[in-house]
Amino acid sequence: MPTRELASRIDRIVQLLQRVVIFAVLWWVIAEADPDGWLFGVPFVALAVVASLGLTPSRTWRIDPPGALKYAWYFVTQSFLGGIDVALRAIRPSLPLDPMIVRYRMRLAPEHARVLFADTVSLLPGTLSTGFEDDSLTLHVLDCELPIEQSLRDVEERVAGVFGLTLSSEGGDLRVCETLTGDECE
Amino acid sequence: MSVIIFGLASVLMLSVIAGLIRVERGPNPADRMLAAQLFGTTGVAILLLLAEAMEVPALRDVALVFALLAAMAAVAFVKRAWHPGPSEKGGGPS
Amino acid sequence: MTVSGWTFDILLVATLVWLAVRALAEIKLFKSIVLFIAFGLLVSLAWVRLSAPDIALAEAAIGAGITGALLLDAAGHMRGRAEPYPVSSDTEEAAGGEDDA
Amino acid sequence: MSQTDLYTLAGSALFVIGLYALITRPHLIHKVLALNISSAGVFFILVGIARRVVGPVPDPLPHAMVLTGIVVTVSATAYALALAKAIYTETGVAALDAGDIENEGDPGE
Amino acid sequence: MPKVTPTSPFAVRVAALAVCAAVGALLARAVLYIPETEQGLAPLIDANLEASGVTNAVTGVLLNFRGYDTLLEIAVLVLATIGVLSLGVKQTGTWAPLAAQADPVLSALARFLAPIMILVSGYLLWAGEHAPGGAFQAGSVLGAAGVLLALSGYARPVWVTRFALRAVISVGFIVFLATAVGAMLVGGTLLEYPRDYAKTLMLVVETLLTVSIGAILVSLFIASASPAEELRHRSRGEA
Amino acid sequence: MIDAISIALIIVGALFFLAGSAGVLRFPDVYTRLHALTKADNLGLGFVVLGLSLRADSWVVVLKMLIIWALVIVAGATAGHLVAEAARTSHVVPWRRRS
Repeated sequence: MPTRELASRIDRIVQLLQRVVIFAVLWWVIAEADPDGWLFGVPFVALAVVASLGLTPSRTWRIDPPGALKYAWYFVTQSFLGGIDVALRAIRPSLPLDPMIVRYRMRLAPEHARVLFADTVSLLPGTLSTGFEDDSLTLHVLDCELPIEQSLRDVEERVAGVFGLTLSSEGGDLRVCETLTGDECE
Repeated sequence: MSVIIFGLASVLMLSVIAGLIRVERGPNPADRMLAAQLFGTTGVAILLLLAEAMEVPALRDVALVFALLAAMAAVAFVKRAWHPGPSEKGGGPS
Repeated sequence: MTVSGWTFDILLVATLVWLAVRALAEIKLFKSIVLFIAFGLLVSLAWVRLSAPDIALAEAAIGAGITGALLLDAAGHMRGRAEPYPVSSDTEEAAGGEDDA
Repeated sequence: MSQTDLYTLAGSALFVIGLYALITRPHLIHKVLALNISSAGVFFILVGIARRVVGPVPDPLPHAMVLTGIVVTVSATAYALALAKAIYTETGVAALDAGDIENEGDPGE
Repeated sequence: MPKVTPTSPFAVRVAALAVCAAVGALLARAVLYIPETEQGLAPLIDANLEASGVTNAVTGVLLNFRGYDTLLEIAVLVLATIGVLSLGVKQTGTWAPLAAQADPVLSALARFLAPIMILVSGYLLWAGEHAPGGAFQAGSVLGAAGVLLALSGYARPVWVTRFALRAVISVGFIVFLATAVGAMLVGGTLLEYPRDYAKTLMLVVETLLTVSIGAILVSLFIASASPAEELRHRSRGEA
Repeated sequence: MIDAISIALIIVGALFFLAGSAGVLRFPDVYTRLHALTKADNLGLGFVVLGLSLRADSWVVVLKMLIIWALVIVAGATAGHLVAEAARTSHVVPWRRRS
């Protein structure tokens, strides 16, 4: 199948160029736009690209720009709310906390999306990811009064949007765990 | 202006000192470790403020290095110093 | 030197000396290592205040990145010698915050 | 009393604190920490001296020496810790004064 | 849990306290009374900086004016590495299987940060010529990247053979020594670089030093850190 | 004017840092403390960066500070996840209001 081979080759070149651009911009910013820096910049950008390709060799996923922008806006506003929420809880004399451990069945399948999901969730109001178990993410929730399930579903949709993924119809539900390891969840 | 920024850097220093109380109290190794994580983030903020107040742009590079290594201690802690409990697969009792 | 600069310096130096004393006086191995890691981070800030950004950079990379990892690894290797790790829910320390809620 | 004096005095204090702990604390890791803190104290004094120069720029020579010192300290620390761990693996004890350690906690606990 | 004896016997502590107090008092007095009129070496270094090939005085001192300090320092580093390697915490392949078990979040962090650390290390190397930065700082960041990878289970990529590792560890020292001796042979004294080539030579030496220091710091960590597998075995054996 | 806004933003940032430390001190267990640490401190740093950006000389410096902030966010989220996971797998019991 020569066309497929060609497509994958083009894909690889596009991937390479993307990373070159990313790291070159990064160098440009870190070196504060000093044009003299490129003598070192070029080889080190190349090294960084090689390292990046070596560590994350074949990228089977791509980023969907509109989805990524949507995610970014959502992330900024929600992490802002998350910070305010936890700061207020921390300074209120009554210390309004009612934590619990929950387990959320993820509708996202690919690992990279799950990692982004877990990292994002930790910065949103009232949730902290504490580990994967099969298809579920175990979370610590600061206050069980918060609408956790809905916001988790929202985050998951935003994360899926970043990579242009479709969510599985299975999952997306939350169970409260009585025990620590989440063995017996309701 | 730099007077105010120095003052704010001192406030952040106080927040670091408050975090040290958590290191002292523990009670759990993880509690102490998370306070150490706090110093990384606060340290970045202090360095950025000092870069402005002392007019030394190179301090932003120090802040950059701090930020890059902020998770290092936590990773080393989880991977090397903390041993999984009895229930975890493959982990012997520690 | 401005007053607020002095405030910062005095806070920093006092914390440094206190951390050094505590890190060395502490019996619990892990705790003294965490105190030392905090000490290393603050030493880096002290270099900044001594207008030695060169040294601050090296200290930041080495103190935060490598010495800390080496020490934590050593602590993991010798664990239990100085501080028992809470491994089960009935360990008194593991319950967390029973006293300081 | 200047800002520099503050740091050189703190450096002297750190050196002495480290020295005292080096002598009195039996645990090898404490000794390594003590050495590190002492050397931080020495570095403070060196850089403090650099700032006593009246000119507009601090003397770069002590800075370069301290930089060298920091890197040497980390390699010494790594070596010392490797030795300490080897000692611990061989003997089950990680302290110089074995008499004090007999009573210490059981690692299996 | 039996009590740990915290310190040495009482008599030792008293004696140590006395000695340390005396040392401390002397030291404090000494640092407070260093005369301020001293000129220091700053003007001298300033005047000759142009000849060193760089504009950051600290880098100039490290690699040119007092190059032998740095040369001996890198020698100390190489020796320490040899020491740690020869202490022989087993250098088996136990690091490799870790990759499979590594937490996806942790491995994502390492894959994300390590290339950026390499880039920043290059930046610091470049910046060292005119601003704070230089081979040591760059090498430390590079080493930290390696330590992070090691912690995340990427300790030994297949292409790093032991020979290659040793070559990288020693290349900085060897080339530095070669330029130092070469400078002596060309004329002048040890480490006195010919003025016209100073900049190029320092660039080469610094780059190699960075790579060497990075490799040394990583091997110090990997060699002295016991693989997790071994820890697990140990804890099983103890129980 | 810009100076005033910038200082105000930095003050807000410092308040978040203080609130984060208050949380780390007052919250009852390691999980809740991790919440305080990851969320409040990252937001605090965001405000500090925002405040300093208003005073920055060039756009590149602003971008550089934003990159530093992004790195801290990634580090904070990952460290929070890892420490919480370590605590949970070691059976550190979460604090509950009831029971």
